[in-house]
Amino acid sequence: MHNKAVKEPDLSVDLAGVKLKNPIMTASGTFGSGKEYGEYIDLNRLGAIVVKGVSLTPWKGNPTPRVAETYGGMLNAVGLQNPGVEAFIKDDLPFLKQFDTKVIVNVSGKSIEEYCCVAERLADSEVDMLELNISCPNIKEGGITFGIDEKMAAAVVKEVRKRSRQPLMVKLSPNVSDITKIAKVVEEEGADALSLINTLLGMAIDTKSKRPVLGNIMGGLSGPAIKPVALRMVYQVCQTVKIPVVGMGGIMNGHDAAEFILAGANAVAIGTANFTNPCATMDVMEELIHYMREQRMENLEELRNGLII
Amino acid sequence: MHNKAVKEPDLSVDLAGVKLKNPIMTASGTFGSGKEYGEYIDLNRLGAIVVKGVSLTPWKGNPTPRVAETYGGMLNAVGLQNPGVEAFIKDDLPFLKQFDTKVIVNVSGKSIEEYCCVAERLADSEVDMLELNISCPNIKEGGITFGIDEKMAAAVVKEVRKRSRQPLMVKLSPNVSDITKIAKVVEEEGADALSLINTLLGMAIDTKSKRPVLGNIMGGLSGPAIKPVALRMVYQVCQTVKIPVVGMGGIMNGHDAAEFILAGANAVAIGTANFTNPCATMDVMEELIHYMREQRMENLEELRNGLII
Amino acid sequence: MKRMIRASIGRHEKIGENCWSMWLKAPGITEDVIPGQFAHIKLNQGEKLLPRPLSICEIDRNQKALRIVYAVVGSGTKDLSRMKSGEEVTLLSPLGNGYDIKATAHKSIIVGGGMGIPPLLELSKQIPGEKEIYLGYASTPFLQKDFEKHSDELRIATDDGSYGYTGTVLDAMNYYHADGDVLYSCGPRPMLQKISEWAKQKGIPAQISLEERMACGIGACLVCTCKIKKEKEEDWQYQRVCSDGPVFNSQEVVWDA
Amino acid sequence: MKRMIRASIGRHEKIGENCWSMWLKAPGITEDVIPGQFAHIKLNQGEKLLPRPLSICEIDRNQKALRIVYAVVGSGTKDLSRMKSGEEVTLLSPLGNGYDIKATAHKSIIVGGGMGIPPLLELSKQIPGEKEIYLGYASTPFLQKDFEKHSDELRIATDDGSYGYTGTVLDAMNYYHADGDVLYSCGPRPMLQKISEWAKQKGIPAQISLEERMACGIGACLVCTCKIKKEKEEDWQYQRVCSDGPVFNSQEVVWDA
Ligand SMILES: Cc1cc2nc3c(=O)[nH]c(=O)nc-3n(C[C@H](O)[C@H](O)[C@H](O)COP(=O)(O)OP(=O)(O)OC[C@H]3O[C@@H](n4cnc5c(N)ncnc54)[C@H](O)[C@@H]3O)c2cc1C
Ligand SMILES: Cc1cc2nc3c(=O)[nH]c(=O)nc-3n(C[C@H](O)[C@H](O)[C@H](O)COP(=O)(O)OP(=O)(O)OC[C@H]3O[C@@H](n4cnc5c(N)ncnc54)[C@H](O)[C@@H]3O)c2cc1C
Ligand SMILES: Cc1cc2nc3c(=O)[nH]c(=O)nc-3n(C[C@H](O)[C@H](O)[C@H](O)COP(=O)(O)O)c2cc1C
Ligand SMILES: Cc1cc2nc3c(=O)[nH]c(=O)nc-3n(C[C@H](O)[C@H](O)[C@H](O)COP(=O)(O)O)c2cc1C
Ligand code: FES
Ligand code: FES
Repeated sequence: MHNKAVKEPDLSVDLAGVKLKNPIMTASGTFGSGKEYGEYIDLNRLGAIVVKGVSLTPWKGNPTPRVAETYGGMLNAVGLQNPGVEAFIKDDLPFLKQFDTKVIVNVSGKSIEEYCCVAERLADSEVDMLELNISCPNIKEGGITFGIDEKMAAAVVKEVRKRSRQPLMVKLSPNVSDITKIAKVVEEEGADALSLINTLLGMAIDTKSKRPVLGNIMGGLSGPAIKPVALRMVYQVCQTVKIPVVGMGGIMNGHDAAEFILAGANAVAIGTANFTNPCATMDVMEELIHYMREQRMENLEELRNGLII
Repeated sequence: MHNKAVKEPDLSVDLAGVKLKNPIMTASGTFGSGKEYGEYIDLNRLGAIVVKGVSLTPWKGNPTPRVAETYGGMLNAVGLQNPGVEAFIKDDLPFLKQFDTKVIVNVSGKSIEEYCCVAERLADSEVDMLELNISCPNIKEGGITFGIDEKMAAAVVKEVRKRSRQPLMVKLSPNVSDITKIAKVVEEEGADALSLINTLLGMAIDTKSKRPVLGNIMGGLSGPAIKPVALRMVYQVCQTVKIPVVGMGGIMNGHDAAEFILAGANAVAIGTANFTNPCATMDVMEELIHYMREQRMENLEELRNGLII
Repeated sequence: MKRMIRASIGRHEKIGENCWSMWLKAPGITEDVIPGQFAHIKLNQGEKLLPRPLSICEIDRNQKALRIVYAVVGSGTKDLSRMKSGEEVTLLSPLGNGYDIKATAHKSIIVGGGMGIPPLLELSKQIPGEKEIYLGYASTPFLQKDFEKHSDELRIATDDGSYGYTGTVLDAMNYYHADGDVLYSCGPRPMLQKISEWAKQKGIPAQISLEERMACGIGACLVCTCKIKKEKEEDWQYQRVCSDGPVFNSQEVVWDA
Repeated sequence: MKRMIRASIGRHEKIGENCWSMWLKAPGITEDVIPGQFAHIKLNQGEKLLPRPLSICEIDRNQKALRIVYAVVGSGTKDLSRMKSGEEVTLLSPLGNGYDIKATAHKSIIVGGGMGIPPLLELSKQIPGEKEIYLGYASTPFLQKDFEKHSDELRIATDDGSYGYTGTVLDAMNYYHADGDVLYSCGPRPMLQKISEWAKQKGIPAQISLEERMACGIGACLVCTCKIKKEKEEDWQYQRVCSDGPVFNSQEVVWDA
């Protein structure tokens, strides 16, 4: 059966009007603004590049150490260090627009107004989509607080939706009792797509120094360790909302990506895997194509509707 | 420094009046009722044995498959299969009482009344402590629903506290937005101790069959993958409550145990590690003693107060 | 007695299409293995936490060694297949109940399918009396020579007809008019169900060995359950494949799930 | 150019108390390594996700091989120390900026401490002019013979006095009246801070190589930052040790964290 010739599956996907050539995206904060990975892979082959969190003014980020390796995962507490939206438009966007891929900007803020200002500043740029980061566990104000409180989530999405021109994707936090409630609220307030999951809040202690490993004490857990939680949440959310969903959390290979799409995701993002292997995005894509051919699936919708319960 | 003779550290700990000879306990549901592991280790050496969830009437549990291995962890969906409290008292308790260790019974129920009935039935037994399981993600009614809703948690703890004779430990769910809120409520309603974390709700899909791996679709994630989340929650809860805390979640070795105690836990429980190595509890204990000697710590309180922030 | 040991790998070779044979030095374990018992095997490297249950295929009491024969189906067995002679694995064994050998039986029928065939080898060696052995494979057989030594009649069936009888092992049993006083079987669940029905019709008591995903392997965690009938026919309870089984009386098994 | 390759291990030996030396075949990488650059090394087995940054200690352009010298401090380096010649690791290299060799300098001071010593070996080989080298160890020295070949003066200091000057490397520098036009250093942060102060007092420009925990190793994730002064003295910004560094002008580094 596997030997018969099968035509290349159609990987294209429409994400709230943004047409991706394939469902492989990068996870915000793990891919810089693409430049660094451009030395290892052909950026033209990505469905979309999601850049690191961009705020209105430059943010310095958290003290070091900002990373701790854990079993099957890692903790990070970068704290959204970034040079601000002006620098992004000036320094990074022109580079990104050289490539035949979609550019999605992860928008950060400490107040509703700050989120809105970034969205407005990007309104007449060549950015294809915004990803509203209401789920960063590494900053004190804003970030995750918007992501775990239904009322605050509703308020920020409503306002940013009004004031942004591009399709708006909202990135959900997994640190909640019931992610479907937040997803529903965010959909109702006009989000065009959802992405999940951001990192789980975690901690590590160095028994030698008897100190927390991270300068910030706590940080966000990512990597294959969190995949089962991420997959469960993507599955639950896809049962709940009608807007498209981008799934992520511990995707290391094509089978992991297929699991998320079977769970209902329209596209997937690769984060921590890039650190293990700078060509991870391309490897995931090739393995996904291989799997779809093996399964004789002709397009992504077939895979997305393929789960048997 | 490491060569000088150091006297054996004092590992004893008082857990809400229950005097354990050491802080090494077993995690409910992973150690049966002790019999099976008695072939590999000397049960007398354990601080306490926490037996699997016991309910009023026999429960059949969930359909198979009930287990799925994940990266650095495992999902289980046993669904609290157990022969009921009468069978426990008749068949398991006499065996357990042969050993010089404390016996803690994990109490399950689908309603407040059921929890209470189990607690009352155990009141005049030789059980040393009850662990109220309001955090099982694998049963439809009761279980986790009590553990993620502050009002329901308060109600069940209040009632069971009234009707149980033994010290009452309450086991918290990690599937919540803010674990300190539940911890506070549970403490206020009279819990004598807390244990955490239970498993994180997760899912896995078999890309070959395109079905969820677990018969129950979702299950509870345990093992080293969840350790950073568990440690963070134990740290947060220990900053919040005054009652003793038993920490668990992915403890595989003595350093892991030390991390939880540094985070504030009074004792620790070993779960998934037993499956990797049936002597895990003893190995953890020996490594913990070794670490404390290296650090020239004479007792557990020194370790528990040792975190430097 | 159940033990956990570090066992060093002896001869390790590929013996068929996707089929490996590995001998393990297992002093303290081989002494009292019952055919049908299994070993819980954990590699000492890699990220996996759970051991893998693999049947004991053969015992060499002189060499204090046991043999496993396995297929690569996932990452755990793949890692195992890469281990080299001289390296060590951790072994928890012997686990499970094993077959209850009916020493008084005049003639035994032994029926194996696919990767259920390995445990039947040691069984065939130890069963007294006449033995009629049916082995079913998808395609090319393995362990065939080993079985020949311990059988009175050995019938091979392959799905694709590449060897022996073309069809299922049950087809072959019917074709050759299989008969005996007792039946022992191990193989995929659908095959076991059909064998059980066949045995019931013929009135032959049958012992079958089930498979289920495991964690502890020793009866403590309750993840490996199967439905077993209680005394009253209508009701059933979950029993543990790892410790109440893997071998069950075929008439007690509830097949619906 | 930065590349990811599977590099096979050549000679791998213990060269001191808790100190290993490993040669790696790295065609395509050795061609343009600058001293002070590092390799991000990932084992192809085990559960670890993140590579480990290790300095390039020496290059053999003929053999297209590079050498790393490392201490076992945790589980990653422990696993590395168990790898055998002929096995492979994955290598991302050359990474980082490396030292900016001042070809016109008449005399260079090179100061290394502990596991900061390895990258200074290739540096010493490539620096033209006179070289005064100071190496500080906790106890028994390593790589001493290798450095002898490339130095005009080699001073060893050990904390416990087991070899050479008893005291810190800075004590030795003062004792021997270290002097030169430019200073290159690598070692533990407290040592680098003191060396920087020393160099500032003497008015000698100093390049120091910092360490920080890393993930990507190539500048994308921002976990490996250190505080670097901006043009206006009061303010600073986080820069990436992996790609803006690891070598920085000592006067730009903010030492408070
Ligand atoms: C009592 C018993 C005896 C067995 N004897 C043999 C034997 O002699 N030869 C042989 O080739 N196989 C045998 N199996 C099946 C063998 O255990 C699985 O093929 C093996 O565990 C697959 O591991 P993996 O990591 O390669 O597969 P993966 O699919 O990657 O494994 C994922 C998880 O599922 C479990 N799993 C997957 N398939 C099975 C299965 N069929 N049965 C139980 N658990 C499974 C694994 O143990 C692991 O926990 C036996 C199973 C049982 C229960
Ligand atoms: C640019 C650079 C060059 C280096 N060169 C050398 C060298 O030539 N020889 C040598 O012995 N060591 C060197 N180190 C330090 C080396 O990277 C660590 O000792 C090593 O990563 C420890 O890994 P582990 O798994 O054994 O320790 P663990 O403590 O178990 O590691 C846990 C995590 O912390 C990180 N980590 C721990 N210690 C350090 C450290 N000092 N610096 C950076 N990350 C750390 C690890 O990479 C890993 O991600 C260098 C570090 C950097 C940043
Ligand atoms: C170092 C690092 C930085 C991150 N920065 C951001 C960020 O700026 N904005 C954001 O929404 N998510 C950020 N994330 C979260 C990832 O985008 C992703 O949601 C998460 O890591 C889970 O995916 P993974 O397991 O594939 O890494 C960051 C993650 C890491 C590891
Ligand atoms: C197979 C299995 C069964 C479990 N059954 C119970 C249970 O009956 N009651 C309970 O409170 N927790 C139960 N748990 C949760 C564990 O007690 C523990 O909280 C969790 O596994 C985290 O610890 P670990 O990572 O060390 O396993 C179970 C866990 C596993 C893996
Ligand atoms: S595997 Fe744990 S009871 Fe069978
Ligand atoms: S390690 Fe990622 S930016 Fe330096």
